[in-house]
Amino acid sequence: MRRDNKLIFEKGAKGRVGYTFPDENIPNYRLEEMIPQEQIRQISPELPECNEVEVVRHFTNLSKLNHSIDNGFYPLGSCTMKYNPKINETVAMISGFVNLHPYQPESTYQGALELMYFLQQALAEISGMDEVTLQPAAGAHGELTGMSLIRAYHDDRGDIKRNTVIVPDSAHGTNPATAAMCGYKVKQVESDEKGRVNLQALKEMLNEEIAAIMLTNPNTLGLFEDDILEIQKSAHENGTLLYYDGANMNAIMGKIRPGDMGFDVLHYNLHKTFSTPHGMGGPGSGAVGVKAKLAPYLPVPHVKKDEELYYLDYNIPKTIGKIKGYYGNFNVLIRAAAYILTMGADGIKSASEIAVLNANYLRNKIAKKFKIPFGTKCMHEFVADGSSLKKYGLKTLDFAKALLDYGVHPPTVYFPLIVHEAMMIEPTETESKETLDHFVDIVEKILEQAEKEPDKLKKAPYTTPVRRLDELKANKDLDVRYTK
Amino acid sequence: MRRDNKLIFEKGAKGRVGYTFPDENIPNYRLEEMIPQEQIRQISPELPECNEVEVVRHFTNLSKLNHSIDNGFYPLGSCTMKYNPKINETVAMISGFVNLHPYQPESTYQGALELMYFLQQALAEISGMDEVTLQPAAGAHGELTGMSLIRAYHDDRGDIKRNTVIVPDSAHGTNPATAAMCGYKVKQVESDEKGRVNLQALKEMLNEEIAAIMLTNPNTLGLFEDDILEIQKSAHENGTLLYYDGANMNAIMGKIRPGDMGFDVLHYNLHKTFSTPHGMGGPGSGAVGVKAKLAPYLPVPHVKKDEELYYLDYNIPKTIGKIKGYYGNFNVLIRAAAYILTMGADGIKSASEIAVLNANYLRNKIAKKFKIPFGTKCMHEFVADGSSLKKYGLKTLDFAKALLDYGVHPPTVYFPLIVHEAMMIEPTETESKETLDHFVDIVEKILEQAEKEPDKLKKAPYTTPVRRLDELKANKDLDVRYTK
Amino acid sequence: MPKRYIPHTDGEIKEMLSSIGAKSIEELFQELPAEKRVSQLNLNKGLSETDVLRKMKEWSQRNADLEDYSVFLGGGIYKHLIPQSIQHIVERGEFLTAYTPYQAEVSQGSLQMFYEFQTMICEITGMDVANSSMYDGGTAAAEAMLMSFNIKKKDHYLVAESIHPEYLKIIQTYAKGPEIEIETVQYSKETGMIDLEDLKNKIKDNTAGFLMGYTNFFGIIEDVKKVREVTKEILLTVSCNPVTLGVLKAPGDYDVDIVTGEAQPFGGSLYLGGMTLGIFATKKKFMRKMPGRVIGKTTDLDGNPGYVMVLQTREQHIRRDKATSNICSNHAHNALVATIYLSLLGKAGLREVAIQSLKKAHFLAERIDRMDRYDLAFTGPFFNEFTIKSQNDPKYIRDEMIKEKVMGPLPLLEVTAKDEHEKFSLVAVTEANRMEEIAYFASRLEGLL
Amino acid sequence: MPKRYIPHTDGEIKEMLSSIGAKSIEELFQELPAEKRVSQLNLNKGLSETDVLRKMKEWSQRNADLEDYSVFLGGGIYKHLIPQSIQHIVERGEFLTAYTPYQAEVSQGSLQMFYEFQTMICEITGMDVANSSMYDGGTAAAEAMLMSFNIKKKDHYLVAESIHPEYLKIIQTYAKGPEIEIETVQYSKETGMIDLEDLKNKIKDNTAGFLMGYTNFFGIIEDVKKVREVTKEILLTVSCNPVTLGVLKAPGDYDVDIVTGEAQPFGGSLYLGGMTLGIFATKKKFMRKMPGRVIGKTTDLDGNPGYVMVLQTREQHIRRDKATSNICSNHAHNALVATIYLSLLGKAGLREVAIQSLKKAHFLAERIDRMDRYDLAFTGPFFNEFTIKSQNDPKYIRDEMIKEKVMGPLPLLEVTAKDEHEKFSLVAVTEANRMEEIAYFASRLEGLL
Ligand SMILES: Cc1ncc(COP(=O)(O)O)c(C=O)c1O
Ligand SMILES: Cc1ncc(COP(=O)(O)O)c(C=O)c1O
Repeated sequence: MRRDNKLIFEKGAKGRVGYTFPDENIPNYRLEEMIPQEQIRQISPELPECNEVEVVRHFTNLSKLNHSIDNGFYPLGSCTMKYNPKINETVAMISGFVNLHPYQPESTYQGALELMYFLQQALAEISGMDEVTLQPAAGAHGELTGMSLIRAYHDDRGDIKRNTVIVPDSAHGTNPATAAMCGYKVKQVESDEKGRVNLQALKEMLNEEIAAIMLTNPNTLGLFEDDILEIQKSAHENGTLLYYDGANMNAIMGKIRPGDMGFDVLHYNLHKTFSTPHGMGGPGSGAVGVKAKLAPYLPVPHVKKDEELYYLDYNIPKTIGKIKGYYGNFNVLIRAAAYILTMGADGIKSASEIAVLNANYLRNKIAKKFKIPFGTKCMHEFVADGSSLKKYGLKTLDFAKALLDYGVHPPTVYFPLIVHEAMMIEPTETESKETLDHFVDIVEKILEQAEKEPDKLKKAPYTTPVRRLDELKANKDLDVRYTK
Repeated sequence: MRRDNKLIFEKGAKGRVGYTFPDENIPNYRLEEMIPQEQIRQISPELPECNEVEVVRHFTNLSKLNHSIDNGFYPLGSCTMKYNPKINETVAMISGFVNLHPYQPESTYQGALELMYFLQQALAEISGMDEVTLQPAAGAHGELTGMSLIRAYHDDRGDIKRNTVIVPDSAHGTNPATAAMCGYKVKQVESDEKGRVNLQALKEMLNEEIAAIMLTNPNTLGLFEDDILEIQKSAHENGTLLYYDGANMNAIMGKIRPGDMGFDVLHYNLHKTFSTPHGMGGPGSGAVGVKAKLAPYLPVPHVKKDEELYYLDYNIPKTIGKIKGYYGNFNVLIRAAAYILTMGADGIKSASEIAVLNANYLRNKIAKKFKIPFGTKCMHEFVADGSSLKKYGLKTLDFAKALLDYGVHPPTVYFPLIVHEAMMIEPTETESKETLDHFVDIVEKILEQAEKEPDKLKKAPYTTPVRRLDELKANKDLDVRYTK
Repeated sequence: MPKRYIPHTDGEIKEMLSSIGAKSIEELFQELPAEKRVSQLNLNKGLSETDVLRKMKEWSQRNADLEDYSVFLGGGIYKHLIPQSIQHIVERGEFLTAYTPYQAEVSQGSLQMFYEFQTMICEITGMDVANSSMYDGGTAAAEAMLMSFNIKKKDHYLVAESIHPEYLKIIQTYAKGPEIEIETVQYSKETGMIDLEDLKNKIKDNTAGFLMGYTNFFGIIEDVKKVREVTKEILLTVSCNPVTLGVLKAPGDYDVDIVTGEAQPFGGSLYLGGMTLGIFATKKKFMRKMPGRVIGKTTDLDGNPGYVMVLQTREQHIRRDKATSNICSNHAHNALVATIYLSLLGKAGLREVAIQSLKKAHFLAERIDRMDRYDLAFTGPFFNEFTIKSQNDPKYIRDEMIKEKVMGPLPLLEVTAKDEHEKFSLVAVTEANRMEEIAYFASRLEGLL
Repeated sequence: MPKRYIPHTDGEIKEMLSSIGAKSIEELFQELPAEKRVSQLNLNKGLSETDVLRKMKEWSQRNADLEDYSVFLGGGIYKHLIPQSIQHIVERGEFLTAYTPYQAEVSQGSLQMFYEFQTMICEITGMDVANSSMYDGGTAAAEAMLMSFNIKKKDHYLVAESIHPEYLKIIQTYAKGPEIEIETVQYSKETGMIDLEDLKNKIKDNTAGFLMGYTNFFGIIEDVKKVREVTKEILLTVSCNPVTLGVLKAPGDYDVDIVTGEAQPFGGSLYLGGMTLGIFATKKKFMRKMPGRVIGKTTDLDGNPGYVMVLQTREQHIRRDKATSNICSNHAHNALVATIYLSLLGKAGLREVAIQSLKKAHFLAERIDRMDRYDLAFTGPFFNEFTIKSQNDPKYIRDEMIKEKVMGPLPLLEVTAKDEHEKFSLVAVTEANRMEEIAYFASRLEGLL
């Protein structure tokens, strides 16, 4: 069917609206009586003029152009695109959660506070940390919070020489970006031939300037940093704190806890591990967990319990301050709490077990098609090297685009940077064996096609709502807003 | 993207489920202790074995194969495919409406009864009838109810010779089918050259055997039966009752009332005129309105008000009995009530006015492309004659299928039967002028194509989820259920 | 004019009128007889969204929301556990705002789903073919009666007195037009089961068929085998609560001719009995006599599989007064709900619902039967609903229970209007009743005066 | 194992293990140090859907649901009327369960929507470019501060003391790492507006910029023109409640450099302040210094229009420690809500919301000002929120109001923690406050001791 390419601004007609307000007797003040004449807007913003059916159709039809978990497989590595249970949507719409104002007195939302308290406790238990704050809005924001805590800790101890943070070369971009935002210099430690942090190199880098090491374990290659205990020992002996990027927590829940591995602070991605929907990019939640030694610096307010009453504790003298308005993305927190209630201790553990099982199963099959640079097993994800496509004149990008024609979302591509032509594949535990087998079939088909008609693949996809898009042009002739 | 053609039965795997029940200590009776051994089922029905994500994906993806009002224009004549407001969905999901059992005492659902009472009153007012029952499940079911009332009326008066019902040749199939179901012989009255009931012919058919005349006004050609007052006079003088098929009420609300035109009984289609969603074919509601003389025969129970209390009246001695279990499609009634509350007296009237305006606007444009057999104006819909396509070797069906490639649902085709190659077009009031103009453009394009490449059109559609389907084969090699 | 639903601006209206060549909208209504025109409807003023919500909330708050009650009411409509995902899927506009799949090429979502639904109903009932839905259990039963009449061309029809009383009344209404004589067959006051002797005696030369409940209205599991033995010459229709067929032998196994039923328990909400789903299944040989829409599989021009409506020549839009039924719109969306429900629960789930309901009902029945002031009213085997006889007034029991946020049992008299049921109450139990609710119900019952 | 989310049957697990060549799942975790393994998490047992719903309902019922209250609380989060259709669209799986549009060809729904959102934000703020969302108004302001620092390479930054106190605290947190000195600029105790003299005096050579509210936290409409005049050498950021821009002159008209704001009022629900939407807009020349994701229009291989993420070289995944910000996930779904809201309300609607809120607030303020025991705290012009000074204790007022199902006003001290605000309350009014609520509020206030 012909696609309607129109923007919402190109629809509707002058004078149309899609709402009705109550019919009321509102005092008939003139604007000039209320606000200074010169501050009255003369030209109204050019917003759409549509009625309800036009708006519903526009966005319904737009939605159909998206691939999503509800449509099919989405093995986007590092993003843990697991199924987002529908009951979580139901509970997030309960009026007694939706209609709460952040400044109504605490006594009038004890239930909401208890939910948050429950979530803090559960997250702390899962990660082996002592305290949790639910305020950060996303993973990167959790990193910012965590790194600010580390800075506060060192500063508080007068340990002010520490101006550098070490991140592995395989780290996610938010890690170095966050460290820099917190005013740290960033030093990169290389990976060894096993795809792990080069322990020796790391040890040599450690000195009195190193404030922290940011790691994720398993790392972004999906490999468990098996030197972790030694890393933590060296770090701690050096007065360096260990930060855990919880993006990969889906690999280890119920099996091992970052806190027990010696991490001092971590962020969770509730929108990954705890199944809250990604919503095209957010909102998520980057809750942060800390060991007791960092608790004195937690952002305010912190949800606490005092006998029977829950309350927001602002009395944290050494707090890093506030990191976000109010108390975190509450609508995300509700969903995460529902997920934990549903899964329970055993379910949480199963999730990680099956996530790892799925990844290894797929790894094993994909390894017959692509080089997988490191190791023979993996945790919850693995990274393949698409360089072999070069012999057909193709790249990982072409391969990814070809997948689109099969209704599958491609893996994360070109990350981590240490693998050439990287394809980072994370199936998650909610995908069935058939889905994985089907994916392998597709990979085979595409590889056959790559051999036979590589030129065709260079122009994939063919059957998506649009064909391959010109990013160069987009960046050259920047057009970032509509004008009539 | 490749479409996944699998049935839900072909998905999943042995042992999978998509639900969890509470963990309870349920007494461990053996089946044989509870039911006779020989009545225990030995082979479980072959139902799917899927988990939640598979089911969500299956049905989400199925839904995308449908055209619906939320996707675009749907000018399916006689069906009044107007926009279904979203707020009606919200209110239909209010727990205090959803969770009511039909056998809980009336005192515990006074609000629901008041809603129904409100709806009865409003519908009676809109149609000019004295009483309304909300029980019938659909239009045809309303007809059955209405015709049963007519039968009861005549019988009660001992007027038992009346064994025949007159319907126009343009009538909807449910009219004669219903009359037959009620044990009546059906006589067809022809239409005159103006597309109206042939008054003379009708008068000649009237005799003491004629129980009723079933009409819709405007009729299925979208033309107002302008002899209606004379028809009613003749009918009533003959002791014949007049039935009004309310499928076309969207043409006349707030302008003229069937009751005032002399109709004795009618059904409403709440799923047409009152905007409740069609749900792929139902549930709808075919509420029935009657003049006082037919009220003694209404089905039980009937919602009544007694001082402050609402109640279900079962004490209707001459009732035709029950027509459906319990009290009608309550979830549909809620939506219709919300619609009437929203529209109010003026809005209801505007709906009809604009519906008629849209139809005439479109009629005027389409008349330049196709023959429109009767009249020069229309009410809420009109019927075009596709015979002119014959010169290209094409039929109305081909034209309809071609529309699908433009994302528009075709009109009702081959009905009413009195127009050759009929295309019955009902735009409804919720469609904008642009939509109508766009439709006209499409019609022009297809006609151009019909001239240039008629063979291509014979095989339309090309871009729908499936191509033209083989109905002959479907009816020959009947396959109406899946078997492994 | 509620502008959020009607897009037309004044300017557009003018433009359109001039395109038509009319001076005013009023002109378009000229043919309407002036003397009968209505000037102003006596209705409410149009309300904003907020005010509609407010009004609706007000109404809803004057209802006892059974979400907050233990429910032991049944009688054809049952409270089961409903997986939450269903609601989120069925609300999709493509399901909600499409109509009957007249244009198959853009209705494959609906059509494939109906085909799946038909398959599930066939599987569950053990029959050859099923249609894609009827209004409800009662009208489905009435259509079965008409179908029997049409097949046999005989105008006497038997109905078990133990069928749902509302179904019987609907059948009687439907029988009036075609002048079919409806006669009821007694049940044994002891077992609650069909009196086979009475049935045998009432079968006459002009008897077209017999309709029975399985289970019946008292919750009793009828002996279909024996009934079939004495009804060989006539058409046997079984009206069922399909949930029970998760454990009970399929009617098809007894060679019955038609199966109808109320499938609200398949994921449907209570809605005051207003979210019903009639099912209808029969033998292949009767397929062309079946009412309602049927979907069949075929192929498209490219040879790909697809689905269309079949056997339309039975239907009113083609066959008109010779149609098998006048049904047009059906309960399609409720069929979608059931299809998703059965997909989620699946093979194991349907069985579990049935078994849990069964066990919990039997647990409660046993406890009640042991009480001094209460007895089971019948000795026949029952499924998840049973009738008790009390010394006190069933209405009193019901009203006392409501005070405890317990809804039910049902005073039988209120539905059957039979004096002999004055002291009878109907108790329904499903998997949705928690064990602690059941225990509480029992102890409250025991404590009542 | 919660089977409804994890599809694997035992058989499949075995098959998969054998395909991998592992004996058990445990074997896959061998590399985890044994001495640190956790044996059993101390968490709840997994719950059924029913039990999850029950628990959640229980929690929700221990909250005062503001759906049933008149709300006069603001302070950055406002209760507005929300068209019902929004919820039905945004819950569609394709919007809810997609992620960042990394693969543009299957993300055109998201991408086109973001492009529309960016356009709307540009239109409303009067700026050249906007990104596709930030977390909230506070973090957006903090990012503006960092951006000013990065552009100007100066480490002194001024913030109006009258800004939202929480925003100030967030800015201070964000300033610690890069060691930016945050200094506040006083407001006039009389007008509630920025003290221009103080501002002038505090601008130093190393001052990068100044951040102000428009309106400010007290509800006062600042005189941006005058501020701009004295801040010509530094970067001026205006943090706004974008609803006010339906009537107030766009910040772009004052030539400000950056506009940030909290767009929860654009269709967002209250959610305890947890459904926020940060907006961020700037001048074209600063575009490459802007944080966050930006969508641009382009064409595909066939020449058809399409949308992609642009300017990614600013972002962390490419630029790493040199990125303009570390932001990755943003508040995309809340941007969808706002985009639909603004589409439904449109040009006329946004203006109407602003005007109604304005008028109702002024009506109430006038009434209160006439009361003996209450005065407006400031003389500056205000929009839909204003500060009153009472003789009685603001907390007492608030608590008394709650008894009447009225939530608000806000005791200012609770948020600013400034003693001078001990008798101050912040009153917010929007179009959602019905005239009768407003009258009731006024009369209750007057009646309080
Ligand atoms: C390893 C890793 N760290 C951090 C992040 C940042 O998380 P967020 O996008 O929620 O800010 C991501 C997510 O993309 C990630 O994959
Ligand atoms: C004119 C007319 N009458 C009756 C009906 C029957 O209504 P329903 O499908 O609700 O039974 C229809 C609907 O298709 C119709 O168009």
